[in-house]
Amino acid sequence: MLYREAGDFKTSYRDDGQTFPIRLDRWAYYAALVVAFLVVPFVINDYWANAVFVPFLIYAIAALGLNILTGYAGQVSLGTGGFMAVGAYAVYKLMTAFPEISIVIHILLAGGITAIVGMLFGLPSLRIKGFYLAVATLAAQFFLVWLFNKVPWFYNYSASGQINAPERTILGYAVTGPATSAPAKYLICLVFAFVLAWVARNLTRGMSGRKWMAIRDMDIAAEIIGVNPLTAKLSAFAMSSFFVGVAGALLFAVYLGAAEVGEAFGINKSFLVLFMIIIGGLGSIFGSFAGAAFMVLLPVLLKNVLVGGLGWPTDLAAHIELMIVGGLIVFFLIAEPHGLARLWALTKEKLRLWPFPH
Amino acid sequence: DLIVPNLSYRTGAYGANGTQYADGFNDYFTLLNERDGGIGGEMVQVPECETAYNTEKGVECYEATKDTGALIYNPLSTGITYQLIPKVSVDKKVLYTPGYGRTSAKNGKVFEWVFNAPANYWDGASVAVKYLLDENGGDLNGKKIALVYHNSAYGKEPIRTLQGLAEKHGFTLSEIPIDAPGQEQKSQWLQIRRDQPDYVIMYGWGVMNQAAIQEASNIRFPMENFIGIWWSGSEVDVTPVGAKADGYKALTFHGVGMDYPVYDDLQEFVIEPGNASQGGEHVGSVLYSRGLYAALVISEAIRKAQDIAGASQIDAEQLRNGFEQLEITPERLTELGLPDFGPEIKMSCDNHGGSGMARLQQWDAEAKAWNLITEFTEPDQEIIAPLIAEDSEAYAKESGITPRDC
Amino acid sequence: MMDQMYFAAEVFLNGLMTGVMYALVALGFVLIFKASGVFNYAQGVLALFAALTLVGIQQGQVPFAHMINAMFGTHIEHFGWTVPSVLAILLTGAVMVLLAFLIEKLVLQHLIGQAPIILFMATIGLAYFLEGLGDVMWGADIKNLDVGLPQGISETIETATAEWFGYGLFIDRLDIWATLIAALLVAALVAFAQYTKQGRAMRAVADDHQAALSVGISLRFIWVMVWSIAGFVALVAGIMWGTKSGVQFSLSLIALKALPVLMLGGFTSIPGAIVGGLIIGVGEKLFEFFIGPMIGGATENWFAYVLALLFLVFRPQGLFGERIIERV
Amino acid sequence: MNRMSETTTTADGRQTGGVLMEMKGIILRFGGVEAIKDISFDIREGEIRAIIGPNGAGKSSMLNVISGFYVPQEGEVWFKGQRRGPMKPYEVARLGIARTFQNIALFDGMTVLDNIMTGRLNRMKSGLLSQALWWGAAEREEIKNREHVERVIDFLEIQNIRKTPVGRLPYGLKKRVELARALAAEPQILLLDEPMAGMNVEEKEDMSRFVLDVNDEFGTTIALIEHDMGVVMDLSDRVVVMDYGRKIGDGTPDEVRNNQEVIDAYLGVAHD
Amino acid sequence: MLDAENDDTLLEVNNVEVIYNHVILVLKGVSLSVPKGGITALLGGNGAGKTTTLKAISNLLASERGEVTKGSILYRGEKVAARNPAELVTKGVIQVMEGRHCFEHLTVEENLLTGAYTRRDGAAAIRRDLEMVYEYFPRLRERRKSQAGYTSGGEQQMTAMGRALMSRPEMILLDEPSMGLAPQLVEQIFQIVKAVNEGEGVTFLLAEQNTNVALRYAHYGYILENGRVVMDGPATALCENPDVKEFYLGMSDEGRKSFRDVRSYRRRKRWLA
Ligand SMILES: Nc1ncnc2c1ncn2[C@@H]1O[C@H](COP(=O)(O)OP(=O)(O)OP(=O)(O)O)[C@@H](O)[C@H]1O
Ligand SMILES: Nc1ncnc2c1ncn2[C@@H]1O[C@H](COP(=O)(O)OP(=O)(O)OP(=O)(O)O)[C@@H](O)[C@H]1O
Ligand SMILES: [Mg+2]
Ligand SMILES: [Mg+2]
Repeated sequence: MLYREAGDFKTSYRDDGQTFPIRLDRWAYYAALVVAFLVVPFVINDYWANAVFVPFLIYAIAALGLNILTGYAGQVSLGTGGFMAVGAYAVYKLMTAFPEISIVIHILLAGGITAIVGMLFGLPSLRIKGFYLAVATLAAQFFLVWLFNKVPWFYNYSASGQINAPERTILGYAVTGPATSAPAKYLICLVFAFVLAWVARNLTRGMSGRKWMAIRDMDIAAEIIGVNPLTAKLSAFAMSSFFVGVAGALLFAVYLGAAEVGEAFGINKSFLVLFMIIIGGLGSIFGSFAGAAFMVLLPVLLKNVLVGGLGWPTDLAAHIELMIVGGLIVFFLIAEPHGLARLWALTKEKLRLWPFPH
Repeated sequence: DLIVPNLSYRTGAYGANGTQYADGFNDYFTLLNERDGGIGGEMVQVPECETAYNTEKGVECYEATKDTGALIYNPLSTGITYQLIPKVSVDKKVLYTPGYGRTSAKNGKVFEWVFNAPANYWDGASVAVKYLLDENGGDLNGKKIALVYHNSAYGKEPIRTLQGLAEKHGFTLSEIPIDAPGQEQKSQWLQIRRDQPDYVIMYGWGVMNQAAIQEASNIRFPMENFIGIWWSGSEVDVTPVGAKADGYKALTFHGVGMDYPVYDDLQEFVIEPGNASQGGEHVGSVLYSRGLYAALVISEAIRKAQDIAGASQIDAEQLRNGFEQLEITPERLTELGLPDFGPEIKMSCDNHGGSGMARLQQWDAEAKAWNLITEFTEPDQEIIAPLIAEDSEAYAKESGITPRDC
Repeated sequence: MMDQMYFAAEVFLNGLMTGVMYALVALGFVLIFKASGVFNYAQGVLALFAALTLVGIQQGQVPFAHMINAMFGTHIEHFGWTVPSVLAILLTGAVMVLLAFLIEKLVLQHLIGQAPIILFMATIGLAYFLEGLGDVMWGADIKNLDVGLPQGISETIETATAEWFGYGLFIDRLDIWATLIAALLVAALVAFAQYTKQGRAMRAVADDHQAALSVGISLRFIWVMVWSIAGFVALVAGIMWGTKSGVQFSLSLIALKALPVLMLGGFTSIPGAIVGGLIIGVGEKLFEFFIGPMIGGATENWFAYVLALLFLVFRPQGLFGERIIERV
Repeated sequence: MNRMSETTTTADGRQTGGVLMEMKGIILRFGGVEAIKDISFDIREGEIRAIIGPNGAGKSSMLNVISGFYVPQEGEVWFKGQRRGPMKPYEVARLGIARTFQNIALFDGMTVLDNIMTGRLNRMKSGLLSQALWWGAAEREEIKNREHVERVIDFLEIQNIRKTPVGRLPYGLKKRVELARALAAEPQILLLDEPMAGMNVEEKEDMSRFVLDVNDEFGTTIALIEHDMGVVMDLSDRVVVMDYGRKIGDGTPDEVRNNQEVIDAYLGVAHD
Repeated sequence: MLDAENDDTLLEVNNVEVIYNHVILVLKGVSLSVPKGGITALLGGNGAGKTTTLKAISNLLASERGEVTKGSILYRGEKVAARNPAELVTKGVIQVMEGRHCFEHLTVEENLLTGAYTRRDGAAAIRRDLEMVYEYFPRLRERRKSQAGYTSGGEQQMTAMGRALMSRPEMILLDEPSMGLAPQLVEQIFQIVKAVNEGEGVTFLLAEQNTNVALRYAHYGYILENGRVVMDGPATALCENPDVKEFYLGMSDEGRKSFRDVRSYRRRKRWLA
């Protein structure tokens, strides 16, 4: 009787709409929050922050964003890298143009700007569907990268086209720039990730989420029962891009500190984030986090095992790492095409039935 | 022990190039360890970490190694360098980026922890133009020079220098960017075929180099008039093109080939006992030599630091002092078994970039060898110095750094 | 004025030929998409893998030499023989068939009936795997590929055109070969898909896996067959591109140049791949040549995509793609 | 417009209202195929109007024309005495026209509850921002609509599958969920495309009961396509018969049943 | 009728259990046997497990993440689990799937031709059978050049049926053949089934909701509820059974009731919990 919903009755629709209807889940969630906010910041060091936690949180935000678009609204996008670049360059321009305004506002504005750009590139989705759309979003990816590379205004005319994040503080603590401490970096990303996950959850459990999913599952039927495809798709693009833009802003300002568009926001980024949501689970908030964790941790882990543990030459390790990552992706897809989130749900379903097999 | 991490890349689009460099870097330290028992009695450890030329992996490598007592980083990537510049000033690590990275880091007043001797991108551009001036009896008026560049931070570096030089010497400059990876350059080379520039200067990396040299030969552009920066001048760039690459020129800031006494030692202490990095496949190649040269400069700086500190075990701050007072004279090079291998280096608190001297080499396709064709040449500091001052000041302002007094 | 015209003509012709080179890669995509609805992202890596294998066999490299050396401290590299090109190509073809078989057995078979995006993802996983495998097997250094295809300016054409127009046109001999081979391939593949029983079965499989199974079409056979053909097409593309710019990692990135071609021609149309390739090739070259210099150049990466996008807005299934069936 | 206010007495003595919807001279072509050839008929307020005909006659296409998914090449659709201009399907839905589909068109990835909730989408107005924040207006609205949906769920007796993803449901239940989704919209006209296909008699009886109750209780006008003649004849007030895109009969079940052309084209034998 | 132990049993399903997704138990021990040359009907309400049973037989469950966890299915004494679906077709078992599953992008005629994929008896024979199918379904002849995706529901059903006939099977598994067909056609389809059964000796196992028609044409029937066989017997006997009459044929003692007169929802009586 460890994991049961029996006896866990809901007496109001409000309770029924809860995010974690099962008590045990709820407790686990609160426990995770306590650890994330009150324990980790005190023990984190530079390595853990920079190699694991900060990228994990930032990518989780990007994955949430892409999941809204792809997982919920069914519009496959390979332009994530380009949209992250929009966020990064927007925050850079804002930071350097209005140094006195809080960085938090800049990051949110950067998200907003990305949302507008995202909507613009989302327009073709009204005509173009499926893989055609996916490939079409690559147009956004390549065009945006080219634009930021080409127009010197975006990088404040620096000689090499690189952008550098100047130091900005919140409550006196540096959150960008070289002097940022590991806990500060971690906390700002955590707060953004937490709030945005909550927003994503709200959006997807309400009517906008249903409209998105309806469009995803059967767009024609959705339109016939009253979903306006224009607003549904564009709102998905806007919301998704907002998240992705915030992630891009954080990636540049908080995590990397300096960036060059082709390198930091190239097409590989787009694929990476897509991987995260598919491995994690399309249309799942938890999946976005799980996928981000998987894709951030796996290479680090493999590298440590292969090079650190087994002492293989780095190049061999790197090649084998590629093979293992590729193999694992395939393996997970075969084991559960709906991702880690579904795997987790199934495990719980089995637990619920335990000890009976069915 | 002294810890000198090797942030290398042996995979991905630039893996073929990165591998050779990393091998040279490793082997030189192995040589010092095996032959001399390290530097000043301290063994050198060179933990390697794969970056795949990717900034995020580079950062991860940096973070993974920095708390193990690492002294110095040499990531062989302009992107990663930009990433690390702000970090090293906080973590107090030395960043050494010979021939790449941020050019204005030459200004030691602003970039306390970064060194890029003996030469940087702008020096390279200037030396190339100087060479062309020499070829043309000191006059480039009315000549047309095309710059074919990797469309990234790295490739864009020489543009301003060349623009300045164009103004000064009266040649016209056309800029032709090529997006990574750059296998397909037909339209760019058709443009060159149409415009018929007198010379082409190239700032490329990876497959872009070969493709460009191939296309140049396709349109029968005279190879003698085609000059690459040092990152466009290794064997892997020319061999795929075969005989038609004969005569192609490239800059370099170190010697080539294996005609140096140090190779006897390498043979004896490293290669034969089977200690060579990854089987010693690339010994003696251009990029191998460059990795070796970087290791040499670092080891000399360590020696200097040990001298100053009076101890064999040093920290990064002491190493920085070592770098700032580093002097590598031709005599010293000869002592090290590498006579005339690199230019004389003399650094100071405000000059972290050395003299900027470089020379030219030319490819002999039949012999499959690079031959040096000029002596070390000084760049035109008149053009470069103000640019460096301007760019480093802009950085200082943007990042709120107060330049040191030197 | 006249000169401008000749330049334009030259760029146009070269654009056409580059387009053919793109189309060679795109063809592989089309085949697999047509036969299984799988958007095979690994096609580029397949080309790389094929080219690596070809060079490896040709030069008598020991596969996995580096790994073996690292593990056992040995120093093996080469068998010490070289294999003639034709034989090497045949052997590589066999390797590609084997690969197709393994892919079906280990991957596709377990993903029957899954959503297209899942299959797409699986092919990306596959791409990673093959990329790593290629490196481990044959090493990551740059290799020369030479199967005797000529390269460089075609002097016959140059002198002839110089005589006729007073301006010698530049045409690469490799491109001429590529065009010939591509024409042959396309003709053969079109005939296959349209007029044979297996071709029809292949299209049936693309529509509905379950139904195909239920009428007795062996997905397994169709897939192995199609992946083998795609592997062969990849080999051809790999030979062409490898001859052009060496065999190394970047070869796999030409997949990115093939995508807009696909999109424009239609994912399901073999002639579409060629026509799309030609349009993209010419479009991007002309744009880079005439407009590029005005806006800073390096437009080719995005221009192809934007061009394809514009086409799609008018024809969402590409020029020759099958109509997207929208019914309730 | 006088026909608007007209009331008629049906065969079994129930009252139906004036003309709610009228199709005039509809012609629909697909390339060369003429799927609907100049058809006119009307639907009165509160009636159950059946459309029958052999396979491929153009029945579903007619529903698609009504929902605005197919745009006829010629002809007019009148709704509540007004000519309907060119409209997108979602705009039509807003007029109060809901429907079910012949090849079930549920949203497979969503739960039964969410599917039915989508039926309410035109009645939920809170914007993206307030939904993002959830607490307050958005939650209140959600709960209010949820209550309505729960009534529909009760009505159709599908309480126990509320949280099941619809993809897993057997065919018959899917049909019921689809009906629930349409009902949740509280439509004025309900278009049902073969709601009872693939059901056994018992289930058909249940389904018939639902249809009748909706019609009785909420006064919803119903247009029904069905191949089960028993169901059609028993439930409908008036029947349109189509064949090859033409209208070959229109009238009460009894009239239709005895129409020789209908018997030849569709019924085969005179139906009991 | 023929009894199960008889040598003429073509298909035998023994105590089969099917689980979807590792957790959803759908068939809870179903046994049935299909005699050679007969028409056997599988009846039962929505979700009873008819489709699942048929898919288990033709080995199509794997692609739906379902699996047979218990029991065995023997076709001519040979385990079907060991054969892939394509091989089963070659051996003569073909399924017409529920919900038609036509190849949308192929034309109607191409759809029919894919049915002959496994045949080796030459183009002429295939042509002949194509004609035969067109004879059975004249409507298809008219639409032969249309993409199947654009044909009406009924036309797709005919295409699917025709496609199965094209493989010259020994046994056809028909999943709800009458669904969505006009009454005249329903009758016609069953007549075709009967004709094919009698003329060509093809064995049929059909899942049907339209109990009335099914029992008129079938020889033997199984009634499935909730993943279990709750009743079986010769068709004639089933027709007489009062429960069957009430629940599946909609007849009460007074004969068929009007659908309008069903005043209360029926609470379904269950044989088993
Ligand atoms: N892919 C699947 N995943 C999970 N559950 C499934 C799946 N397919 C069917 N089921 C479940 O199996 C049960 C039996 O379904 P099945 O389709 O076999 O019924 P049926 O008798 O054919 O019903 P109908 O007459 O409605 O077609 C149903 O409860 C259904 O929910
Ligand atoms: N989008 C379309 N494109 C081309 N033809 C179409 C399209 N939609 C329908 N048709 C054709 O129009 C005719 C009428 O189709 P419709 O679906 O309306 O028939 P139906 O009366 O509903 O038949 P059924 O009872 O079989 O469902 C059919 O012949 C069909 O092939
Ligand atoms: Mg219909
Ligand atoms: Mg069924």
